[in-house]
Amino acid sequence: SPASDAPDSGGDGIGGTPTAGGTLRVLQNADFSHLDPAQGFDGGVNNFYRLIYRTLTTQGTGEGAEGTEIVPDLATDLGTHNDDATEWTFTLKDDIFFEDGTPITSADVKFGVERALDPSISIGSPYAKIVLDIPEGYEGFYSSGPLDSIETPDEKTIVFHLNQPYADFAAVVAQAPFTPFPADAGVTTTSVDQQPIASGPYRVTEYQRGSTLVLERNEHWSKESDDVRGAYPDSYEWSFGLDGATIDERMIAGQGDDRNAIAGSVQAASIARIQTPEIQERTIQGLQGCTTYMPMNTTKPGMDNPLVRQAINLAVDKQAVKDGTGGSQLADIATTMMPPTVAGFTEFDLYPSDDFAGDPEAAKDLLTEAGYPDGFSFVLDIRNNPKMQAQAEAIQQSLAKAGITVEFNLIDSSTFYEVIGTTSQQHDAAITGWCPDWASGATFLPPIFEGTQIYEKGNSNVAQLNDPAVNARIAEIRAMTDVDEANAAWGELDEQIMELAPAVPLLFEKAVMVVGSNIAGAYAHAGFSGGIDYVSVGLADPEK
Amino acid sequence: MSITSPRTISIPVPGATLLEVEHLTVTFPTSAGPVEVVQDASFRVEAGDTLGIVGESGSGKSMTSLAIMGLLPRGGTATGSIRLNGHELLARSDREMRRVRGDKVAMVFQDPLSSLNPYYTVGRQIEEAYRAHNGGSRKNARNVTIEALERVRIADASRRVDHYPHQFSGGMRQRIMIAMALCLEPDLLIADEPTTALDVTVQAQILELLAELQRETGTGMIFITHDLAVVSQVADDVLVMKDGRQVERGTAEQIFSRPQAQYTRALLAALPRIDDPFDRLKGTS
Amino acid sequence: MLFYFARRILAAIGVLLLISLFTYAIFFLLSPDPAVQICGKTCTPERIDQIRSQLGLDLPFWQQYWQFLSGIFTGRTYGEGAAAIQCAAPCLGFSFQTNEPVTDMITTRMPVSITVAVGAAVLWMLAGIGGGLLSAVKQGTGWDRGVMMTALAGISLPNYFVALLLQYVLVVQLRWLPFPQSVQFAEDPLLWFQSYLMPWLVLAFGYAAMYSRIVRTNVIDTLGQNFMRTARAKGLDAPLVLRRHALRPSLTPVVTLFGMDFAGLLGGALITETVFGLNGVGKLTADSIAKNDQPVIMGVTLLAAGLVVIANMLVDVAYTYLDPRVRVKSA
Amino acid sequence: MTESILSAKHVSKVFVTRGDGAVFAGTTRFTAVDDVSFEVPRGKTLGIVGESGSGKSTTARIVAKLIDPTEGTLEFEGDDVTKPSGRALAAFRSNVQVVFQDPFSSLNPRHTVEKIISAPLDYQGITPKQGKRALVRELLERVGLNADHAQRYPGQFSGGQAQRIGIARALAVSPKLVICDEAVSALDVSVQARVINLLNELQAELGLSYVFIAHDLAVVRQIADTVAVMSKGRIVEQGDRDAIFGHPQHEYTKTLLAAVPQINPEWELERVRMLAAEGAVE
Amino acid sequence: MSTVPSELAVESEAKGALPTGGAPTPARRVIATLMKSPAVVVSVCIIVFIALLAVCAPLLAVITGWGPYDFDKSAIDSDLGGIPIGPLGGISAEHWLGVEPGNGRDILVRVAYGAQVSLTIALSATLVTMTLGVVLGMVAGFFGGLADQIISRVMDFLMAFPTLIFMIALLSALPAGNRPVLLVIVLSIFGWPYTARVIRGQTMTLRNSEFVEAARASGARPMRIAFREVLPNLRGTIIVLATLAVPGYIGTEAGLSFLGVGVMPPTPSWGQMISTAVGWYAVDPMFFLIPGTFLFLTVFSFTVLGDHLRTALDAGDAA
Ligand SMILES: Nc1ncnc2c1ncn2[C@@H]1O[C@H](COP(=O)(O)OP(=O)(O)OP(=O)(O)O)[C@@H](O)[C@H]1O
Ligand SMILES: Nc1ncnc2c1ncn2[C@@H]1O[C@H](COP(=O)(O)OP(=O)(O)OP(=O)(O)O)[C@@H](O)[C@H]1O
Ligand SMILES: [Mg+2]
Ligand SMILES: [Mg+2]
Repeated sequence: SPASDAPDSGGDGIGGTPTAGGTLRVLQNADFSHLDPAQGFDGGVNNFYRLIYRTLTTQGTGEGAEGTEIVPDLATDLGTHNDDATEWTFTLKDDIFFEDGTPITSADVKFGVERALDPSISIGSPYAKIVLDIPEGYEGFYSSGPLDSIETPDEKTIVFHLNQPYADFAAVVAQAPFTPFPADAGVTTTSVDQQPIASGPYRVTEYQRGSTLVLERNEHWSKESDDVRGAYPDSYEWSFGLDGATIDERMIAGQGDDRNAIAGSVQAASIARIQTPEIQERTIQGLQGCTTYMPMNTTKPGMDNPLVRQAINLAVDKQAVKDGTGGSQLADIATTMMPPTVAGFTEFDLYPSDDFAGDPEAAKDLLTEAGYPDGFSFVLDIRNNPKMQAQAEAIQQSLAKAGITVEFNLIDSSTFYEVIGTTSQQHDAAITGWCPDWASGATFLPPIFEGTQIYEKGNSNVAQLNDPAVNARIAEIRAMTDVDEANAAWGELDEQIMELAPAVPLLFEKAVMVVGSNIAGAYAHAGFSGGIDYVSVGLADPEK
Repeated sequence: MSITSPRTISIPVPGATLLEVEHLTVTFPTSAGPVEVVQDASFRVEAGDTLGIVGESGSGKSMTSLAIMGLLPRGGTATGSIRLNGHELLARSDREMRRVRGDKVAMVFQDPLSSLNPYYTVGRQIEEAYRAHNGGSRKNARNVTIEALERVRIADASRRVDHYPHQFSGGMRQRIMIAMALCLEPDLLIADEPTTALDVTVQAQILELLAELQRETGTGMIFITHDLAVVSQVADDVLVMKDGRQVERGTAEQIFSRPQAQYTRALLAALPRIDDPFDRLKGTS
Repeated sequence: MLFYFARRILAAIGVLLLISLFTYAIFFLLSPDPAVQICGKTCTPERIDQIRSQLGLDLPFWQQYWQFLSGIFTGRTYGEGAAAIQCAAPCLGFSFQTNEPVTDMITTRMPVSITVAVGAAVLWMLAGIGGGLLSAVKQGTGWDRGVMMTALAGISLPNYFVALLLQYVLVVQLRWLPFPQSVQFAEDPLLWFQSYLMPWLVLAFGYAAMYSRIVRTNVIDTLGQNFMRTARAKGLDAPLVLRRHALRPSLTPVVTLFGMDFAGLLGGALITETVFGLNGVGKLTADSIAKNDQPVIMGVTLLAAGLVVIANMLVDVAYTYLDPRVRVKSA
Repeated sequence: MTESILSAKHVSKVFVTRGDGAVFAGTTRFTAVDDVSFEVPRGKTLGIVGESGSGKSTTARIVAKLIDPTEGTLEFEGDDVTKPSGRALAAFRSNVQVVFQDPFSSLNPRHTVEKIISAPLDYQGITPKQGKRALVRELLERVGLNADHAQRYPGQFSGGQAQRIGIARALAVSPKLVICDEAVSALDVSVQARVINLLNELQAELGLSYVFIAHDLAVVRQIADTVAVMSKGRIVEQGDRDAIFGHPQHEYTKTLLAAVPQINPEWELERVRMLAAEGAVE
Repeated sequence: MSTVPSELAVESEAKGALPTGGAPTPARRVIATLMKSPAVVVSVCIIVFIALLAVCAPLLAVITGWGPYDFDKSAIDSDLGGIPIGPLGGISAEHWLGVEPGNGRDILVRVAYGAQVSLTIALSATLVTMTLGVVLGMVAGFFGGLADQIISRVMDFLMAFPTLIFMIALLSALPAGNRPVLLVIVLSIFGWPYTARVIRGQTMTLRNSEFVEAARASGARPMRIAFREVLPNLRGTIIVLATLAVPGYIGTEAGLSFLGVGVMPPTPSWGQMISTAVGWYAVDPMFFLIPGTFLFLTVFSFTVLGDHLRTALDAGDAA
């Protein structure tokens, strides 16, 4: 099975348990999107937030499912709820402080959420907006004041009122916008992005956007109150703006300070260079936990015919797409929409072919049946970045064999999601990816296939699938209060959706990382797009 | 030291042979093979005397004088013999020639604007020449310079020394070039068409000045021009050139009253005349 | 003379205004809606409208342009109330992607670009003038051909190609140099030097190639001038003739070029900084273009244009001192 | 025949120069030609002499209608052509032609001789009876050039030949008046003489009128019937050639004439005698 | 009355036949001079070779059996990140210059098709800038006054612009559309002032020349003077400028493609190939060196040719 290709790199990650102390360096291509947890919303920055922020709950540590499990953080447990799961109560631990030494209270958590609801910054995780009971017209703390649906009966207790039953709410409060901030310390909408206020084990001491970021220990954080974070190094130092190939070369060379460095996934080009035993010893791998897929706009002529979409599913040479992405070390072939890291993942392949190389003949037959004996052509929206172009070129080549012509519409990286998320601007298909916000089908299938979630702008149901049966089933599963039952149901729904073929699942991409020789405790965290878990990594010997 | 005080040591004996050129040939390589722009020219200049060289444009007048200076343009080679005060010049290296140039031989170039460096004041350029051979303080050089400028009738010379070449008219520039040569007090002065840009009136003054200089210092002079009338006034001997060849040589009187070569005769005949529009030779042709 | 300066400055301001207007108009017409960008992944049309009105993006073009212009002199405030964002003068705009004033972003990166530009300029002036002079004086010899061939190669090789080649050979293969890092001189002088050496060399190679060709032509041209003959006729030493009479006329025109090129580099060596991962203004530009961070792109475009215009002005003024012919004409 | 073909009355030209496109640069005014009046008799030659910069060329350009005078009037064959209409200007152009100072620079180096000579015909839309090509051959022969040279380029001719091409071009449209601005100054004395000769022949044959400008007094003396002496933009003296050269009235004319270098008359006489003797021998 | 001595007439007539030989159509002579220089011969050979490569790209695809977009999975190693199998970037009998990593496309064929794209863009941009530059430069130089003021200010303005930044910004902001056409337009907008400036200067000199005055005296109208009298004299300049513009545009196009705003994939262009190769430079240097070398050789050859052409024409004019 493709998913089981994922190599096992050993329980506690590389180099055993780290020793406390030293400076850990991180080489990174692009800066973090935002230091403000209300704004940042991707695997990389969520991983980073855990160093400086804490939330009521958080993801666990460890490889695979261990890492995606939700565990208590600031809260003593995963919360208690009323019968229909519309009211959730959490109790804060003792010994929790901001970087200036003031204790973190329930009011600070409440303020953090209210602040994050300000429209000018609420571009991060949307779940607070979706599930909390928020009155019409509420525009965050600064415009609309406190929110009634969050109660703080005392300093340690916080109660959330939801607008719907939500069994998974413990995972929602792990989202970054639930980060507490002192309500009376002059925090504004924009101040946090420049000067964050730490609740986690580190605080930001130096930040030059696009160049460097330095973290030092937050003296007021107590190890006792935190079961999740190892927090081994004394400081972290990021260098941003490095070219991808340069980072790889530096990590491979591993000279000087780079021995204490970690970095993101290597580029395809570097895979061949890390095959020596010495470097393999310093290499870790993991699934990113996302799916790269090609949604097909089911409202477009031709594409509205399921037969056509199935034909395309049959014809795509996923092996070539994989090669273009960097081969077997950087990607597994996807036949399902949900990635294996999501709870309830069920494996199936509705459109099989030998070696996943596509079946142009079968596709041609289906096309003829659909009324396109002379072939079919469509426009594919792709992003102006080398990897995606390579994937698109592979798709173009393989579909050509089935008589399907693909034209590219190349969109600038920065505006790609905006364009394909605008129903009037998107074309027949696109190459995009989706990651769950936590390991549940609830954060995977509905955003990309639920008919009620088609928006004119900012749309993520790029296929614009609006199938009554699918919509109904989603509503049913959502109402389930038993999380396990719901997870299994998502897995079945995946197959049901793929029968309609609204998208071609392409790849489950992997992260392959080379770390410095003095690094210990590094492993790929499935909850953070396969990035190295920052709170668990450290140096083997800080004196080196 | 004032410019007007003659340097007794260097005063050549009048009538002694100053420059002796024999079988001078100047060759340039071109895409169509070597071209002899001066062929087998021989002449001599006595101290205190003036040799006039006339000839049509391109006949090799300038090249002859540049060959004497050892300043032929790139690629040009001179053969034959050029002796100054009995010393052969052609065999000398550029380094050795440097002691001759400016000191023993000075030249007034044909094109005065381009012959002055536009980046420096005229004063500086004249001082530079003077100090290269006489040393001394800048102040003294400056005084010499101003004096020289006054001699060539540059009005307000003490102010004008600090002006740049482009601030002077063509005629003034030509006079500046002459001033530069004057302050060097050379044994031999080569003046290549020094009065072409001048009004007839100023021309007359300059010619007088040059004659005066010769009288005082006994300088020998080569005066190049295409103006036959001018040459008839200044030259003791005349050399007529055409197409690089020396057509005729003789005293001024010989050349003008008893021209032998066809070309010289034709040249004289074609001369437009101010005094009588009806050419007296009409009847003879 | 005073008139001349005043005129020059006025003209420069005019050009700058025009450039700002042009740039602004282009971005106004072409760029994606910043409101949509600010709005992010999960966004509603109402929210977009709200952002638009908050930032004044719904105002007519001229009004927006005027706000932008006046921001440069008086600073400006984006939005209202508690969410208001201050951008102090000289405000070249505000990046909503990074939540930073563009001016700050540029000033923090400027030292890197200055280091790159100054180092490269020193190298290329030395190599360009030296090479050109050598080539001209030894015209037609092996020296001349060698220098000119190298120069031709320098002109023909795209700088990204040279940069990568250099990095591949010196760093990856030979390991003579470390990968360039943005360090400050005070931190680690050796690493600083090693980090900037390749960028300097790459930039200097291209410019030196151009300059040596120009210098060679100028010197040969000057050597053929009649005034050089006059200088020799005075009996001056050959080196003196070259130094005093040939050099100045040959190098004066180079000043014009140098001003432009140096100013252009101060505005960021886009490709070189990107290839070597140096966080200068050029890299900022490249990054901003990749992210389509419109205010930043506009800011650096204006900065770069401004630098070129100012350099042009200074060069013109310098010229009046260097070339007496110009000096007197304008006086 | 003293009827005048061209007359200029109180013509002045003021040049206004501005600093290089400057916004505030001041302007300078320079009067190059100052209240000049003269007449050109039909079939005769008016010579204009004067030092460099005295306004001779400017006068010529005004008369050729290449620039407009600031003040004054111009009459051609009795018609006022100071501000001619388009049609009148075209007619004027076909009657008045110019021969320029520098033979080479006034001929487009990229055009064949034929194209150069026939250009005025093209520009004025005239088609000669005998055909363009034939006319060009005829003109070439008339100015003493080989008609087979029509396909050559100016660079392939000597200065004197080139100057004759310029004359041929001027004759192409059968003008009545030819303005020669230093038409022989750039030529060797020998070639100069030949060109002057040609001009004289043409005048005799075709009844052309000339305005002949030169700074060389001797040349003017050879060709002009009446002479105007210019200094600093003004005509200081004008009149019959012999009167001007024989009995100059104005101080300026006198110094000018006095400063002209001359060959020792003794030598001249001797030479004439010698040559005459030789001629007798032959 | 005759003042011409007969001897003189004969003499000068005899030698006046062909004194300088400076015919203005020295094309043959210029070519002869050029061909004497080995550098020029080599450059011309390279240019001809590249041009042939571009023209014969489809033929090459047939001969090698690989189209420019054909993947060859067998030529790359999927387990090693898609690196070409075999030494020197997979150079083999099958793939003469190796293959691209990740997809196994044939580099030779793509270089050939890339030559097509790069040359077409460069030549078109040259054509457009030359036309614009010559016409506007001539109008500015010839008519002067207001026209000159306007055109000169526009030129100043365009030349003060940080061109590269602006081209990139503009291209990345513009919809992808037809990229080659867009590139030509953008290159031309920023390129013409450099031509126009030179042409303007020369036209101003020519305008004051006597033959222009002569044409005016002959009754020519300004437009005819400009195009019939002035234009032919700009020929040499135009040829040289064009020869030097071509490599400039090839380089710029490659640079823009390198920065990701040039020609769009899968269409190959050299700059775009180099840009893709950047990530692979340490693993598969051939992938980076081959298109780079082609780019270098082309630019180099055009520059050498332009240089020599200028020298030859200068000498021709001086003769
Ligand atoms: N560098 C050179 N290479 C080849 N031929 C040259 C060179 N310089 C000059 N000549 C030729 O040498 C000949 C003589 O030139 P020169 O300058 O001596 O003439 P000139 O008599 O001084 O003429 P003018 O009166 O016009 O000054 C000319 O035919 C000229 O073309
Ligand atoms: N377009 C112009 N703008 C300003 N001044 C001019 C212009 N044309 C001529 N002049 C000036 O007018 C004066 C007379 O010039 P013109 O050319 O008529 O003199 P000229 O008598 O022909 O002299 P030359 O004998 O040197 O040809 C000169 O001082 C000249 O500088
Ligand atoms: Mg000469
Ligand atoms: Mg004149």
